[in-house]
Amino acid sequence: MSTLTETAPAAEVAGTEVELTYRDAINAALDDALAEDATVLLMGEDVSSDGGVFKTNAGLVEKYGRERILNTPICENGFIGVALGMSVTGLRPIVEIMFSDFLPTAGDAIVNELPKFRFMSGGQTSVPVTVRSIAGATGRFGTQHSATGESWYMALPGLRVAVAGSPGAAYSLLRTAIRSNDPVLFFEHKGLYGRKGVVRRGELAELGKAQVVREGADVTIVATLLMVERSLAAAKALADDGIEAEVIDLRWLNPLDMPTVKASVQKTGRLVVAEEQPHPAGWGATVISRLAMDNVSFRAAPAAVSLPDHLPISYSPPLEDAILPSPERIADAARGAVSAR
Amino acid sequence: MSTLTETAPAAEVAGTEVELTYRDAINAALDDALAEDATVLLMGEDVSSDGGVFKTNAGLVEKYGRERILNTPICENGFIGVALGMSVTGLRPIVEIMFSDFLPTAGDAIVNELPKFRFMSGGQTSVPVTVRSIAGATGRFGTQHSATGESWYMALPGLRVAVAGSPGAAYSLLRTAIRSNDPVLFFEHKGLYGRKGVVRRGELAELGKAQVVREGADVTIVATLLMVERSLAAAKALADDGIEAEVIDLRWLNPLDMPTVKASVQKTGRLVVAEEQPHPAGWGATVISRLAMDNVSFRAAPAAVSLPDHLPISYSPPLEDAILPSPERIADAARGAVSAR
Amino acid sequence: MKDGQGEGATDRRVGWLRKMIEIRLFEEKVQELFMKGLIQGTTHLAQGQEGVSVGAIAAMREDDVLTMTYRGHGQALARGMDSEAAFAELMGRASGCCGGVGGSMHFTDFSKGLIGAFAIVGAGLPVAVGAAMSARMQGKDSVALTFFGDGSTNIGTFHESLNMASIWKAPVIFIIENNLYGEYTPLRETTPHEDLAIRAQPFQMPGIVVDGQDVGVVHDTVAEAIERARRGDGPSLLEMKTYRFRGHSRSDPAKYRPEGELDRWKARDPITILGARLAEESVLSEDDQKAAWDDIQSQIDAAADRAAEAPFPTLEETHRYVYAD
Amino acid sequence: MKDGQGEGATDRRVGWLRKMIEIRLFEEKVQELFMKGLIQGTTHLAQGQEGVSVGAIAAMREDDVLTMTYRGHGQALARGMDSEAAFAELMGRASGCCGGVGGSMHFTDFSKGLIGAFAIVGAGLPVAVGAAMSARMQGKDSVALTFFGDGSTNIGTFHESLNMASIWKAPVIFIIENNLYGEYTPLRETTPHEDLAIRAQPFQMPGIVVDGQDVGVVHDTVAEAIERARRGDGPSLLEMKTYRFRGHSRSDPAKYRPEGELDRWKARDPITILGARLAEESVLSEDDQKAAWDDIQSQIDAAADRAAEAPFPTLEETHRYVYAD
Ligand SMILES: Cc1ncc(C[n+]2csc(CCOP(=O)(O)OP(=O)(O)O)c2C)c(N)n1
Ligand SMILES: Cc1ncc(C[n+]2csc(CCOP(=O)(O)OP(=O)(O)O)c2C)c(N)n1
Ligand SMILES: [Mg+2]
Ligand SMILES: [Mg+2]
Repeated sequence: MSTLTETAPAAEVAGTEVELTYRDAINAALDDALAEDATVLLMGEDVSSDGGVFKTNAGLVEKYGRERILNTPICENGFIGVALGMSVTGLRPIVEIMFSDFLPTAGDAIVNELPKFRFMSGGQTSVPVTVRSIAGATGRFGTQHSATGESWYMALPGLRVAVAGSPGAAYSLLRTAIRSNDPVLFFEHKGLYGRKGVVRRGELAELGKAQVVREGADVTIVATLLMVERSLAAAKALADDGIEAEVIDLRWLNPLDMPTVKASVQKTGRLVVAEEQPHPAGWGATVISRLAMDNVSFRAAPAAVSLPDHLPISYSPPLEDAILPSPERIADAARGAVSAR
Repeated sequence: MSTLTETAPAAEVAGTEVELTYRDAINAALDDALAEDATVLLMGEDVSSDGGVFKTNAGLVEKYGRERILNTPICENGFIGVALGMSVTGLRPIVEIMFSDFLPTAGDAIVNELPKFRFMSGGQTSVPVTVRSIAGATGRFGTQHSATGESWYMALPGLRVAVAGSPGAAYSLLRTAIRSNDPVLFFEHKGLYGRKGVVRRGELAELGKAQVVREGADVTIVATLLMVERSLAAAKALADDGIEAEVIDLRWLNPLDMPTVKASVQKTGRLVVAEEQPHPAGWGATVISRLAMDNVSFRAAPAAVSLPDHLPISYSPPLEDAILPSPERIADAARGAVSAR
Repeated sequence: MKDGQGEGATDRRVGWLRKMIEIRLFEEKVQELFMKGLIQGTTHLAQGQEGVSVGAIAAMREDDVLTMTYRGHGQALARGMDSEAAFAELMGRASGCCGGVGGSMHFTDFSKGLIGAFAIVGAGLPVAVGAAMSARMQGKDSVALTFFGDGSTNIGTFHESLNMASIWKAPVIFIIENNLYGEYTPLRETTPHEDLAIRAQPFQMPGIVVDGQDVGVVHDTVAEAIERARRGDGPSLLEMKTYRFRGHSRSDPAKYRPEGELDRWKARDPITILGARLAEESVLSEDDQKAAWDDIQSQIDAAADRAAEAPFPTLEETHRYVYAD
Repeated sequence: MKDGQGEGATDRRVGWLRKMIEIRLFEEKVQELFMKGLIQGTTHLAQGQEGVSVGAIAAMREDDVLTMTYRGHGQALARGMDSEAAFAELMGRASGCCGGVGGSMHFTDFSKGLIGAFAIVGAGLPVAVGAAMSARMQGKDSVALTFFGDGSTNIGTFHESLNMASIWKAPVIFIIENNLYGEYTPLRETTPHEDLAIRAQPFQMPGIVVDGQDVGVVHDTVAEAIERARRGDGPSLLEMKTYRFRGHSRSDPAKYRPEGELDRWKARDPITILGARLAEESVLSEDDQKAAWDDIQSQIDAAADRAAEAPFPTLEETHRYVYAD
């Protein structure tokens, strides 16, 4: 293995606007981060093989070499531990966890080590590790390869959680995650890789800032990941009925941007949560609870929350489709909220 | 190793009422379950050594032998997997996980295997595994040995979650957990082991039923584990001020007994959540969210929720004390809810 | 006729050949149905590895059990899973072995001792150890087998399982299907040695390298390990040298293979090897073998057709799969 | 004077003796402060194991790093952590090495290369592998050590870490402190062999059994493994045979020990062994040694007294420990 000092100098990352797929947006963020900072590296299973399992890493090994695009054995807990050791001694590892369902196989690293390491040391060090993880259903991958699990990790002080709902968000959130001196768990949705959108090369997302992706006065829909585009589709259908939905892409679960959500709900008085995971202990429950504690008055009829049944994801295609919130279900929930007395 | 057929016949478990410590209540539940059913066994690190690390297993190895009280190597993910294999082939293992912080080291077994196993097989089998886990702060055990983490697991369909707030609850919940044909994660609080209370030997808890442990008309306090006794203490202080608090020991997080909570909050119109974990993605958020979605009207001023700062637990004794909800803080939250306009 | 069952009996190896052909054609059909969209998601075919499944499972007794991985079609069929139920599962139908909810990665059939197929690398190993312990604790002398890949020997659960099996002398056989790759990554990049059998060394159990392409050798080695486990002498680790003819999963063109590697392994096709031997020994002529392929092909086609007629499950129906109580 | 630094220099071994005495007396004091309630929670004393910490760490260079466990007082002091900061940490004071938030299980001091103490079994191993890789990737020739117990060799992370270290030839030294017990359970109940060094076999790295009670032997073996790692020849697994004189943790009376075991090991006290040798060689007389004990005792007492005067941290103050940004 060679040493980092031999790597290429930081590339020009101009403020160009380009249309990219979500996959390529991630690729661009990785590329720009690797070019900018010689201490950044990407590691995980098959990350350097054939562009990685989801092809997000295409071209990187050719450019940065097999040391900075580092294939690991199959041992998630072990190699996140390795990343932790690297991060406290001068490097900025990005770890790819192929499916979010595998995050629990590294449960100790993710729950007990990364978030608590700086704290337990009394602030002596920082832990600049980004864990990229590929989340979500729609792939017919069955019960053990379809979780988002995004909310499990927002309970952990010390761990930032980012959720990318579009190509633009994917790029800028990932750049921010990699630059962060704290551990960030970054969720990509496998159902979005082919989607196109505008990416501003070089842009960093603001930590903890949600984005209003559509304005509207009648009902607020809060969404993450795949549910962002489904909420936008719902909003379109609702507009045909004369209902103007405001759609918020939450972008971060920790920190959670309650001010943005609150302002919107205070305006619309109605809330729909579009989330691809069971309701109990989810971010949707947290958002609603925060508003309630904050004395925001809003309609919260049961239909106003579009939540999957409390069931694991099935392989069977019609079942997988039925369990996820569809644009129709989100729109119905919004209609319910609007018509509630 | 001998075979199960040689074990003692089921013991008489009369309906006697006895005063036991929380520790001894657990010991009694284990003893009665082991006596009743020869397929039950207890396994984990040091479970047979000197009564187990928390002495909950005193006398069991002498009575049931080293095969049914089975010491394991230190490998949580592995031995919960072993328990899973046992459970689908005729046994009813009880697994002890010494500190709840170690549950994530068995993250795969707990998140992906136990809850989903029956489902993925299309209902072909059942998974009667009880995972006992020792939770909670107050022990000065520091950042990696003080979590309750109780809510992380309520998001998992397929996994029952029980939380024992008193000796009586500990006994009957554990008996129900062991008898259940589904995997149950059973939380014990290490700060409660010395507490005394009435135990009805032979009693089984009803699945998913919360318990109103104190009646009152002015404010509802919902609590689990150590927070149950702290809420009762708060209620006592409140009574001196003429405020009558109703205290609910939730007992189960999955299923969650919303009817009991709802009935109480509809009566009192005010809610305090007393939970020993950060608010985001917790059961408190879930309860509040459910009520809001259900159009229950209740006071939810910020002070009405008594939640720890979003900080890891510190070793330093004054900090550990400061971060946990104290009876005073719970009472203050209740006063805030009562006086809110 | 060393693998035969004695004078007059049909040579067991004819059954093995037929079973290997069934698996091969089943998976060909899977590929075809995938193209038609009748099967979705992903599949991990084990074509080229049939000798391992068939040989090992032939050595099992009816009351023995096994766990396997997402690459488990071969084991399921070898153990007698009905191919219609298998196809129906792949098509997500209610009549599938798991009611259609499991899919390709979770072929489970308790009535056949197929007690679990795991999509998480390493997860099946401790479950087999548990099943083995369970049998012994209940006074039975049945054993458990667990199949997993070369890449799975790098995850902690492998180590934990071998250690527990060893200290408890659990009647379990660990079977590595070493097909030289974990997904796209060759073994030598993730493991410091070529022969994974040496990973048995610190666990005081036999570690044996086996030619996985020779079903007879597989059978005999596994039979011996099972005997050992059954009589209480503990676990074994068997490394089957084998190869998958296709990519890791549906989306993998397997471009990472060095030139010629696939051809070399195709020359060691377990079906060809056994077929040639049976012809040579005049147990089953080439014509008879040809007839067998045709016969099995039409059974496979018919099974797939019947499977495609079954209804999909409803969400309601799956609610009862979540909890037993 | 084989361990000396040449003519005229003070024998390094005198320093080692003093350091072992410091650790011994520090932990005696910890026990005393516990009884007084000044230290709470739990502590895991390493009395009897001082030879391992002191010998191994003496072989390190200043820019080398190490990770350890909850039983880490010895390593921390051996690496030069100030005993006042250590006491203050144990008393939960703001002046502790971790601001009082870490406590006994998390002695960390980046300025001394003490980059992490882990309360979760096995968690420190991959972190050391990462630190070792990191050094090499940054063109440095520093190495990482990681200390852990015999019981920790049963958890998956051990296997994963040795495998990664091996394939990447990471400059890391794995040091097992084999004190014969994991909590209350003897090694033979959880592990199929006595010598854990053989667990190195499948990883193509040296596995060496070392007398952990002889600080000189420890030093020399570790120095050699470090040299090997530094020149790029990869990791080593060293098994230090040692013993803890007290129970696993504060609440453990250690009744599970077979009679006579403790006495046999006390006869192999690393301090006594080195002390006798130094006296015999006339490097340090018994009187001088007695004076050293007294001198160190008063330093320890003074450090503890000073530590007890420091304030507790406030909750506010700890907020900035959560996030760096
Ligand atoms: C814990 C975990 N990590 C990663 C994966 C993704 N994955 C699926 S199969 C596979 C390769 C496994 O290789 P091997 O064990 O050799 O089995 P093979 O697929 O070759 O049969 C990987 C990395 C997984 N399923 N589980
Ligand atoms: C993952 C995990 N499981 C269990 C424990 C509880 N525990 C703490 S120390 C210990 C024994 C460790 O034994 P060993 O590795 O030999 O170290 P020693 O304590 O003897 O130094 C156990 C089981 C833990 N801290 N982490
Ligand atoms: Mg493989
Ligand atoms: Mg030990």
